[in-house]
Amino acid sequence: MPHDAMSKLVGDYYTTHFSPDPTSEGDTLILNLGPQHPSTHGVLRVVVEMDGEYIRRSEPVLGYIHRMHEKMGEVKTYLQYLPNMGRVDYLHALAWNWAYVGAVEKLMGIKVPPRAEYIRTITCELNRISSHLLWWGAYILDLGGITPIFYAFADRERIMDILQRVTGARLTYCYYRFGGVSADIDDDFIKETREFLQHFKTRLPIYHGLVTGNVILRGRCEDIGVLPVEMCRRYGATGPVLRGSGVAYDTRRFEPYSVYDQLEFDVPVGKNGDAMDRYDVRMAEMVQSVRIIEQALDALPDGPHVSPDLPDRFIPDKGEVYFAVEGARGKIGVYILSDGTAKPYRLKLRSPSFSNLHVFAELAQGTLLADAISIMGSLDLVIPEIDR
Amino acid sequence: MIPAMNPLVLFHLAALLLLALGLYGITIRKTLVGMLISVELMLNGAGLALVASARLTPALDALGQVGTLLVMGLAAAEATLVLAIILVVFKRFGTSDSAKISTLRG
Amino acid sequence: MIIELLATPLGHTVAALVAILAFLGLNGLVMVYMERKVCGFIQLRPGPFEVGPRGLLQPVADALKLVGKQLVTPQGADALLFWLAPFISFAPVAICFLPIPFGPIATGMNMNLGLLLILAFSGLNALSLVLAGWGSNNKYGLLGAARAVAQSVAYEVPLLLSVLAIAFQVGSLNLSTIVEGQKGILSWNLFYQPLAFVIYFISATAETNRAPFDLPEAESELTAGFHTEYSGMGFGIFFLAEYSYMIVVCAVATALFLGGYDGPFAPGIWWFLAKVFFLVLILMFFRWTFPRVRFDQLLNICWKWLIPLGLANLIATALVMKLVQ
Amino acid sequence: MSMKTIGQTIKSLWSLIVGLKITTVEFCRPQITVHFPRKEVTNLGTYRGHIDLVPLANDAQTPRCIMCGYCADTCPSGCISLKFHMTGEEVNPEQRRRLLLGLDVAVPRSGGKTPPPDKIERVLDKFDLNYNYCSLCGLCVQGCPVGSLAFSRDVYLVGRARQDFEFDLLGRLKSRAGTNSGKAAA
Amino acid sequence: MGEALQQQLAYVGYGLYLLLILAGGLAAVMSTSLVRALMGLILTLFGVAGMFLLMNAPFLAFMQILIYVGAVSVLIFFAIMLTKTPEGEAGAENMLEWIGLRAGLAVLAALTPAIIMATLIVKKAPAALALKPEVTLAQLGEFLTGPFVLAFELISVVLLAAMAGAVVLGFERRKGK
Repeated sequence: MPHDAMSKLVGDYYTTHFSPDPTSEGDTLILNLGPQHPSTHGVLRVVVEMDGEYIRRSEPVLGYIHRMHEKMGEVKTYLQYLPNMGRVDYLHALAWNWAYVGAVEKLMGIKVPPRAEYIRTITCELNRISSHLLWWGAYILDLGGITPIFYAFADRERIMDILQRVTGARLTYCYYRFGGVSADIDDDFIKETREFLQHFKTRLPIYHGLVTGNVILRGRCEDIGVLPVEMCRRYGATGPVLRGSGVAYDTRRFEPYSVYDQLEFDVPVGKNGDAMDRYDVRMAEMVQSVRIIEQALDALPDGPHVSPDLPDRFIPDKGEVYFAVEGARGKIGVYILSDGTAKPYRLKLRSPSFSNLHVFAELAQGTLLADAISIMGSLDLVIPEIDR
Repeated sequence: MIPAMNPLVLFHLAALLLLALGLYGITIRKTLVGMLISVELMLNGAGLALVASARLTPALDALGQVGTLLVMGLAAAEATLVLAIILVVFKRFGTSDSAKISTLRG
Repeated sequence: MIIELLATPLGHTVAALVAILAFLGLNGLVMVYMERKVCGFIQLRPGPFEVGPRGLLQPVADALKLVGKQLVTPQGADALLFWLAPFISFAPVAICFLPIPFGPIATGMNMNLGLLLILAFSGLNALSLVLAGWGSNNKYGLLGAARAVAQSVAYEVPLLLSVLAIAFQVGSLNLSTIVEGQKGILSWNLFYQPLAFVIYFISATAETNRAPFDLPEAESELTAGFHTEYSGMGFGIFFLAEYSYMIVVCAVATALFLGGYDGPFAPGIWWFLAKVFFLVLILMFFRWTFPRVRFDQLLNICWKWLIPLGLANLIATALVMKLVQ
Repeated sequence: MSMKTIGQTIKSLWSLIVGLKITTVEFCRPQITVHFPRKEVTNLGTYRGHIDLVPLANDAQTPRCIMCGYCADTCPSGCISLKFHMTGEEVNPEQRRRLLLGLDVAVPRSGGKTPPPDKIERVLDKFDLNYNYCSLCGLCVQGCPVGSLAFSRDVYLVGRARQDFEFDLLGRLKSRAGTNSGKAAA
Repeated sequence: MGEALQQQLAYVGYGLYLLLILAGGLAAVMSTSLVRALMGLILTLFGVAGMFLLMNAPFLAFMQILIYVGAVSVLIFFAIMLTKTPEGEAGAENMLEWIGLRAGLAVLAALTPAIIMATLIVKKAPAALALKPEVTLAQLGEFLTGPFVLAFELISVVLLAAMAGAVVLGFERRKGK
């Protein structure tokens, strides 16, 4: 059979150079998960060495969707680069918008009117809910439950309707501008948002009943992929992955930007750092997002939605700046080095999925294939964000 | 049809065919699994002969059938055990070729 | 002449086989439509609705598409085994229908060992999955095949145990006799052997490779497991066999536990079909509600729960039968 | 087997029944799909299609565009290209250069106030959009000093070739004006 | 349906099953691919099951399919999969050099007893009785729990021992890593 023939057939660099485990005794199977695999969400490829159903070693292979976002930043003006931000992590596009806009504002000392800050908070949190909803559906899909993703999409659709009202887009938003946002929100927006929040609060118990309490799901998540804090630190994991391990680190709370220090919200944390904890943290974060949006809607001030005294051209002085926000997947950082021209000299994006992904190789070691899929899903990876 | 070819003879000849095939197989096969398959063939021949004898001669009918049932049970047990042995042999020698796993070779 | 021929056992069996094949084809279409509509409604969407009135012709269109597709044999595959597998999966299922009493007289072959025949031939399903996985020269297929073997071998045991409990109680392996013993809803075996029913139903879900026990084809882990490489009708026949198999296990459950064709007003065959499709509906709800279990959990459920419970149930049944005697 | 295990087992079995209950309820709820050709979604008003030129209030044939080139410069993917020529007499080479560079022309966010025209007029010859590359960021629409650009609302735009998405916006404006006037006449 | 017709049908059935046995058996011992050999074995098993049916012993026929086809052959498949012996396992290249000696010996080994016994069977065959009525399950059960209880229990013990042995050996394999 197959085995000998197959080992001759594979000729790809990563498979042939995937050095076998020195302790393995030769009856292992090199398996390519991806780049076309139902559970690698897009084009991630993981080469795994399997012993029966157990994973000996695994190695993520990146680069299948590399689009040179960072290099593009060096050849475009500050304003021209803005639409790229919606495409790095298309699920939480507004957070990336915010990270970049915030960095440029910090670099150029642009003041943002308070109304714009609140609008940003509301829309960004709405986007966070939609991102978590998609993760929720996709994760259960990875675990074999097909129905939840349809419920998640039904609710996501409403969020997208709301955001489309002001941003004009449904997925890759380019809404924030230097010094504000591109369009003001109106009463209809506020009404719809409030209606959605009410609706969403009735949906959450259904989600928990259908999925969270389900004994099969708990069996698939509990004690799977236990991620110690020390390992998070080593790999630089952030966001729900880190918080699931019990570290209450949230950029919104510990390096507050915008109006987050005026809003009340909790930072949910897990205990053991297993997949279930990461799951719980994300589910709790959606509730916190609802809280934040409600407070922001109540406190929404009047005023301009974009700073009235903006320079004509966005050409910062020499200098460098780093600005970080909390995305759905973790800490999003934008570093800009300016040489005083209209284009950045260097632009660096810190994407949380990149750090979170690399936890996978170590976590998956020695687990069953099905567990590895569960672990990968619980990390909530967005592949284009990994390959900036 | 020659007169001796009564049903009993026919069934016994079929059983004999199985036995011969099994013998041939066990001699010519070089892997343990192949030998196991040949042994199963022979066991089947035995079962067939037993049942035929029980059904078509004055012998006790149930006896033959029960005997065959027991043979089947034995076959299952034997297959389980041989499977385990093959696994261990394969683990130790990296092959299940009977010629290569002889450590008594000079 | 034809009537005479039909009256002979052999003629009757042949006629029944033809009828069964026709029923299987039709049933495949109905079940595909049903499954897609059920999952559509659960997921707040309409399901198929474009082809024909209310999408009724969608399965026909699907079938035509499958028939029309090119049959691809993967490179390095054992073509004989590869194409043998779908038929090994389908043929035994057709035979399994023979002893099922659809109605008082609508039985393909009224035989004393009917239950045993069904159990014997349904065991062949595992073989076909293994062959498919092995023959397709695909690592995912191979993993799926390995899972299929372990799963069906393990779950055959509790299935047999629960069925044996009923056989003990009735003292027969003839499905018609078992059904005849259940007249009136209160005498259904479901109420005497609820534990056996639960064990049977869970094992049957696993034996038919339905979610949440669809590990051999777990699409999020093994892409499609044993039938990863099958195209066109190769896949179609597997599909048909799976759906027919669902009918078989539900029909056996109906005959064993739910009184078979017993029911007031309508002719028995309608009652039988209604009960069978109700069970099928439950299976579908399982599939669209639950996540998939993991492999070791699957085996744990079997060895730690179903088999001990099944054994206990069997022993209890035997004791009660002895005492009643 | 302790009571605790049994209790847990019953609890976990109950969780499965809860799940089935939820799916059954959802099974009976009305579907939320919008069948496209039969029904349409209601929020198309906020849809943003490709950009279109906005005409002057008093002349439907002429765009508001002052040919400053801001949109073409800002566009991240460079999908806007425009051409114009100048009429009028008293244009010295220096003025011409400044005009071509757009130095005297309205600056963004100055409310579209143009500097004194110096007795020359600029006429837009061509305003092309290559929609294939457009990412609909809206920077051009927002940046336009005179509000000469707006998003179209055509949700059902389809095409079979690249050329189908290379728009001559000026031509579109003219034909729109034509049909409008035709409608008005009718 | 006349007695004669049934008789003829029985012969046709016998021929068919014999063909199955022959074809399957040949495949089982000759095929170079072990999986195909297993398929041959399964074909043979079906042929034998058919012969049981001809002898009006349906219980045995179904048990044959249930145990042999459903369990034993799947186990053998498992062995093939785990030992990863691809086609040509019978040593296709080896077989060529051995073909004269080895195959000849094998044929001899098979034919000698076959010829002797075939002569015995044909020459000394007792007259076959008419087929006796089907043995009921109850009779079989009484037999197993009555005079054969020891054999029955022994088989149980053997099965249990085999299972335990397999588990122990399997664990040794795991530990060996």
